[in-house]
Amino acid sequence: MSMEQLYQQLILDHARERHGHGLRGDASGPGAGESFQVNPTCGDEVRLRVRLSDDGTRVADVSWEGVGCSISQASTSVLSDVVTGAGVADVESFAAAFDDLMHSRGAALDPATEERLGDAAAFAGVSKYPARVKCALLGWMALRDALIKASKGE
Amino acid sequence: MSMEQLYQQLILDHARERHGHGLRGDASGPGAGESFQVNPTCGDEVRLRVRLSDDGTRVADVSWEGVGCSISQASTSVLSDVVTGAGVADVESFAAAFDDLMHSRGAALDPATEERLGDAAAFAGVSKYPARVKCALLGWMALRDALIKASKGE
Amino acid sequence: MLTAAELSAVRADFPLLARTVRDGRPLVYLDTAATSQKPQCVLDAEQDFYERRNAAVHRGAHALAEEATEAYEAARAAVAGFVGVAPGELVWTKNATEAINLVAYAFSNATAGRGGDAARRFRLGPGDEVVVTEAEHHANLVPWQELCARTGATLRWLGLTDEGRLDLGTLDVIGERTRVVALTHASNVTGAISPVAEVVAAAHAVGALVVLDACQSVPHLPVDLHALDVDFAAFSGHKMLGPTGVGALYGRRELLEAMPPVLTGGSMVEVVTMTETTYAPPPQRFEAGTQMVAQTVGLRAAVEYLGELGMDAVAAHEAALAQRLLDGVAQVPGVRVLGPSTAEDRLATVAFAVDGVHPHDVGQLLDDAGVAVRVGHHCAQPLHRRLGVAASARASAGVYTSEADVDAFVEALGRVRTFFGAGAR
Amino acid sequence: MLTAAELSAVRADFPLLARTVRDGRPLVYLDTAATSQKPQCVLDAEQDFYERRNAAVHRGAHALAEEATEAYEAARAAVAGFVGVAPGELVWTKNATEAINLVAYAFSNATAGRGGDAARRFRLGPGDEVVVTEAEHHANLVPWQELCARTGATLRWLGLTDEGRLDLGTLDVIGERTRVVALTHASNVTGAISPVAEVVAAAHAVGALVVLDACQSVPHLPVDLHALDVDFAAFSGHKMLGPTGVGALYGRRELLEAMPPVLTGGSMVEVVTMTETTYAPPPQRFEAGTQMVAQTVGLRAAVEYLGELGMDAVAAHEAALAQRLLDGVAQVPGVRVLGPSTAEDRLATVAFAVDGVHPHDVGQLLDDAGVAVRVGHHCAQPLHRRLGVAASARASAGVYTSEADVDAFVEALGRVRTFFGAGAR
Ligand SMILES: Cc1ncc(COP(=O)(O)O)c(C=O)c1O
Ligand SMILES: Cc1ncc(COP(=O)(O)O)c(C=O)c1O
Repeated sequence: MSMEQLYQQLILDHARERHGHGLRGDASGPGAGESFQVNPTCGDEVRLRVRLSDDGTRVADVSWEGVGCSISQASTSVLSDVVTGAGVADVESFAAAFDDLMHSRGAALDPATEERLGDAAAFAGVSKYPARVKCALLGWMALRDALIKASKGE
Repeated sequence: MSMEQLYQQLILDHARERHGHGLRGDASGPGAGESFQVNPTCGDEVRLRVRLSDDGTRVADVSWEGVGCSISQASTSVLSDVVTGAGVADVESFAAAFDDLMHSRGAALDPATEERLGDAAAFAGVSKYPARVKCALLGWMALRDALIKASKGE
Repeated sequence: MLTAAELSAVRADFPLLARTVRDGRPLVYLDTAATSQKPQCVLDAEQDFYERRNAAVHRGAHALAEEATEAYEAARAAVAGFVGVAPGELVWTKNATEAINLVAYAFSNATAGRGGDAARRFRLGPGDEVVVTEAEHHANLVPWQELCARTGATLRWLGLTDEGRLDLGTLDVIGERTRVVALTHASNVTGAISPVAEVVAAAHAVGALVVLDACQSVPHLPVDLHALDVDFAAFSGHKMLGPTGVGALYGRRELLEAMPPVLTGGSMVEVVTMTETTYAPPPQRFEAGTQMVAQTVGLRAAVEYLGELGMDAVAAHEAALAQRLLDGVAQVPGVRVLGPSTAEDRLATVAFAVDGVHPHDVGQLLDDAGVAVRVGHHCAQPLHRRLGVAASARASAGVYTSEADVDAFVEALGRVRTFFGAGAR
Repeated sequence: MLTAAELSAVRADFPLLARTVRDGRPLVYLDTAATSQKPQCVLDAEQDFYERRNAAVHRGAHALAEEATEAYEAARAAVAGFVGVAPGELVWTKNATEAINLVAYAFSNATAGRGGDAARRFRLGPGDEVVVTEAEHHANLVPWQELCARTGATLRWLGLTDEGRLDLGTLDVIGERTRVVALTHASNVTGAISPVAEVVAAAHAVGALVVLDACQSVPHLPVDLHALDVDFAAFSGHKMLGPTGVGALYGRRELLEAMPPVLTGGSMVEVVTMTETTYAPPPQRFEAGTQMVAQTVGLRAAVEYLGELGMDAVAAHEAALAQRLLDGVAQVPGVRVLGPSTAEDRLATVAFAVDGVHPHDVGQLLDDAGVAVRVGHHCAQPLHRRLGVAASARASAGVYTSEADVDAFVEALGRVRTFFGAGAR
């Protein structure tokens, strides 16, 4: 696969703009959760916060901070777009679909999943590089962990 | 090499008769020394005592106790014959010659050394079996150690 | 059970078996309990790794590093599957000895406060007891002696019957104070297979953890560590047709997660500052530094080889050899078997004492006939002492051993006492 | 220095160098600091051992066991000779990480009272200090952090200059309380060779022991550990053309003799009872269980291979590559070298940061061109933090590296910032 296929323009753009970057809100307390994750290979880090809606069913806000490669930065940026305002159950199923994509080893996506993943489908090429899969998943790991904490915090 | 060459009749006889076997005298004190040695591979043990002459120049008595294979038993038995009554300096040079023999890997002895070693030359075949060299040297290691202790005890 | 044709195909896979020793005598290799020979496919797998995929694993992003990492983790999955556990429960070590020491040092480190509260259950102190058995290989005895010496815990042990079987009458040594029970699955001297279920039940009834020395079982019997319900288990690659330099520790996942690391260094950390370090999850937490990658790949080839033969077939083949060994030795006057005299619950590993002839001398005469057996205490001095001898000779079979091997051994053994004039006395 | 003909003969000895990666691109292997490739003679030596001499060492009396023991001890003598020490001063380990941990745990065990009075000088406690440097690989940092945590001793460190060299201005950290000084001979990131003599003098002046991490020096420079006058040293086989799964600890003989054992089990004992064990002399005391015998034989072939080339020639060849790497990288705009910018006292290991592009992305683009470099923190997080980055990319050469390899790397590196649009900003 060519580098242009791996590093799609959408990825390079998100890596530069980083939606949701810059922590805001509370790290803990009712409906709030924060998680810190490290990729031990390279030392890349992400710290991510979520705030749930009052009824606990939606993600009211996501913000994050981190250093990392373009894959990890872009992936967390796309995450921020996808997750903000979404229902918690939807977020979980989306995260699972993204996880599947990352472990597909470059197999073609079925059109429904591709449609479902939207911008996140741009990361399909990453699945061909096992060492980079962790990069793409770093933000998502932090999100899952933060959501658990946020719902426990209630 | 045939088993008959390795296990010469002299070795089989000494293994059965074991000259000097049965501890006597003191383990320590002026002119006395004792050493305990183990062959870690098989757990074979020897405990050997020496008593020096009053002037410290001769080995007045050697006695020992131990369990082990025919090579180690016979070698310590021959040691007892050779060493009892001999001058300490002679004993040391004899021990060195025996050590050389054991590390000769089956090379032929020069006639002078063969003459010098006497009965102990019967162990020549052992040098072809590196794992058995330790057996033949077990008593001699104990002797060297006991002699050091005996002369320090003065 | 292997047919004659299958066996000769198996033997052809092991290049070393074709060699001769001592002036051209065909080799009769009966020292498999010490270390096994290796089939060509194991050698090829290692060689292929070095020639095509060698790179640092879990550390690089380039193509070779990806392939090496895949080979390494696929080996882990294969070996874990072979003993019935999950890949994340299998830690690579250099041998079984290191695996057992790893557990013992995790206890020490937890006792020194490492691993924090999560590692609480690994803390030991005066009043706590560690239980072993009199049948243990030094590898499953000395690390526990040293652990007790470091922590103030007390070492106790289960006894043996005169046939060298675990004496279940001594099971009440396991009690409220017991924190760990370490026992062998099968003795490398007597060949006796331990009643693991009874010991596990007694240990778990008092909340003690069970450490199984599976060195001699995994190469010879179908072993499912989850079904045995042990907490930890150790085994070595070189005894199961694999390369030297690789072994494994199995640990129940939640135990590995709670354990502090032992060896520390690269590839097992998360964040390192000059003053503090956080650690990766298991199994990486216990795999410090560059691992024996090529050897794990070789060991994978070994378990695949065994898997193709089928461990039931391997065990049946060896059970027949055990019977033939016992029958053969029983025919030779003045020879006493150390261990069970029947082939039930027993490996094809037969240690024996020859009346009036030291084991070293026995071994020498057998060696002269091309028969390789082990002599000495086989790293089990207390067991020998219990059975009333300082040392023994031991013939041990493997999947490639033939009935002809056994017969050649028995024939040579028959000449030992005459040669040393022991029969006459 | 190697002639073109010599170098192409050398390259032909390494089967892996002939392979292609990523859709058929020729491999440019510049990750030797992580692990080296292996010449055919090393693979052959291992294979030959398994096919002809494989048996348990120091444990059997049969012909094979004799031959295996001889091969194992001859390997020890060869590797010891390669680094200028006596065979009895060289302990086999699975890697350098284990070697360093072995020393750290010997200190712990002595502190817990093991080894008795003879081991007195290895006891540590509050008030004692262990000194490392900011340049250390995690393998020579984390074990000392853990040792301090276990014993109550304090960890201190020597600082670095902005070029990543040891800052001798901080040498006064070594003082009356210092018991151990652990430092690397050459950094696996900056390539800087440490001023060992100065550190040894400072340490020995206060009676502290020096532990040298010789992982990156032994493969690339002539090293004489006795001449360096260090007390312990560690290195790994896989980095010096040898197999994975084998490394070594050098220890001054009288220190090894005084040290309590760390891993315990078979082959390192004298007398074992259920309650007590006495230990064999070094090096056996530190080699518990069945060792990586085939790998020691492979490592012997590796040092003989290096010895035939001559370590002076190897060092000269690599010095020329270091210069070419530095020159090449200096031509690429926006690239900053982490470490000395000149080739003096420096290995052909060049880590660098590319302005505006993360090392992972740098590595990916190079990999796409067939160039294998390492990206990440290279197991040296504190060093990276000191130099103001979280991670870096690193190109590292070995005896088989060619100028063409360096040129291919530099060419690909030149395309990185354009691709990621970093040049434009
Ligand atoms: C300087 C240095 N020290 C220690 C190590 C650890 O070596 P190993 O991983 O072989 O134990 C390495 C290599 O990873 C190194 O480069
Ligand atoms: C029963 C048993 N336990 C432990 C060991 C130790 O295994 P290793 O030497 O491979 O560490 C052995 C073999 O020597 C053994 O037979």
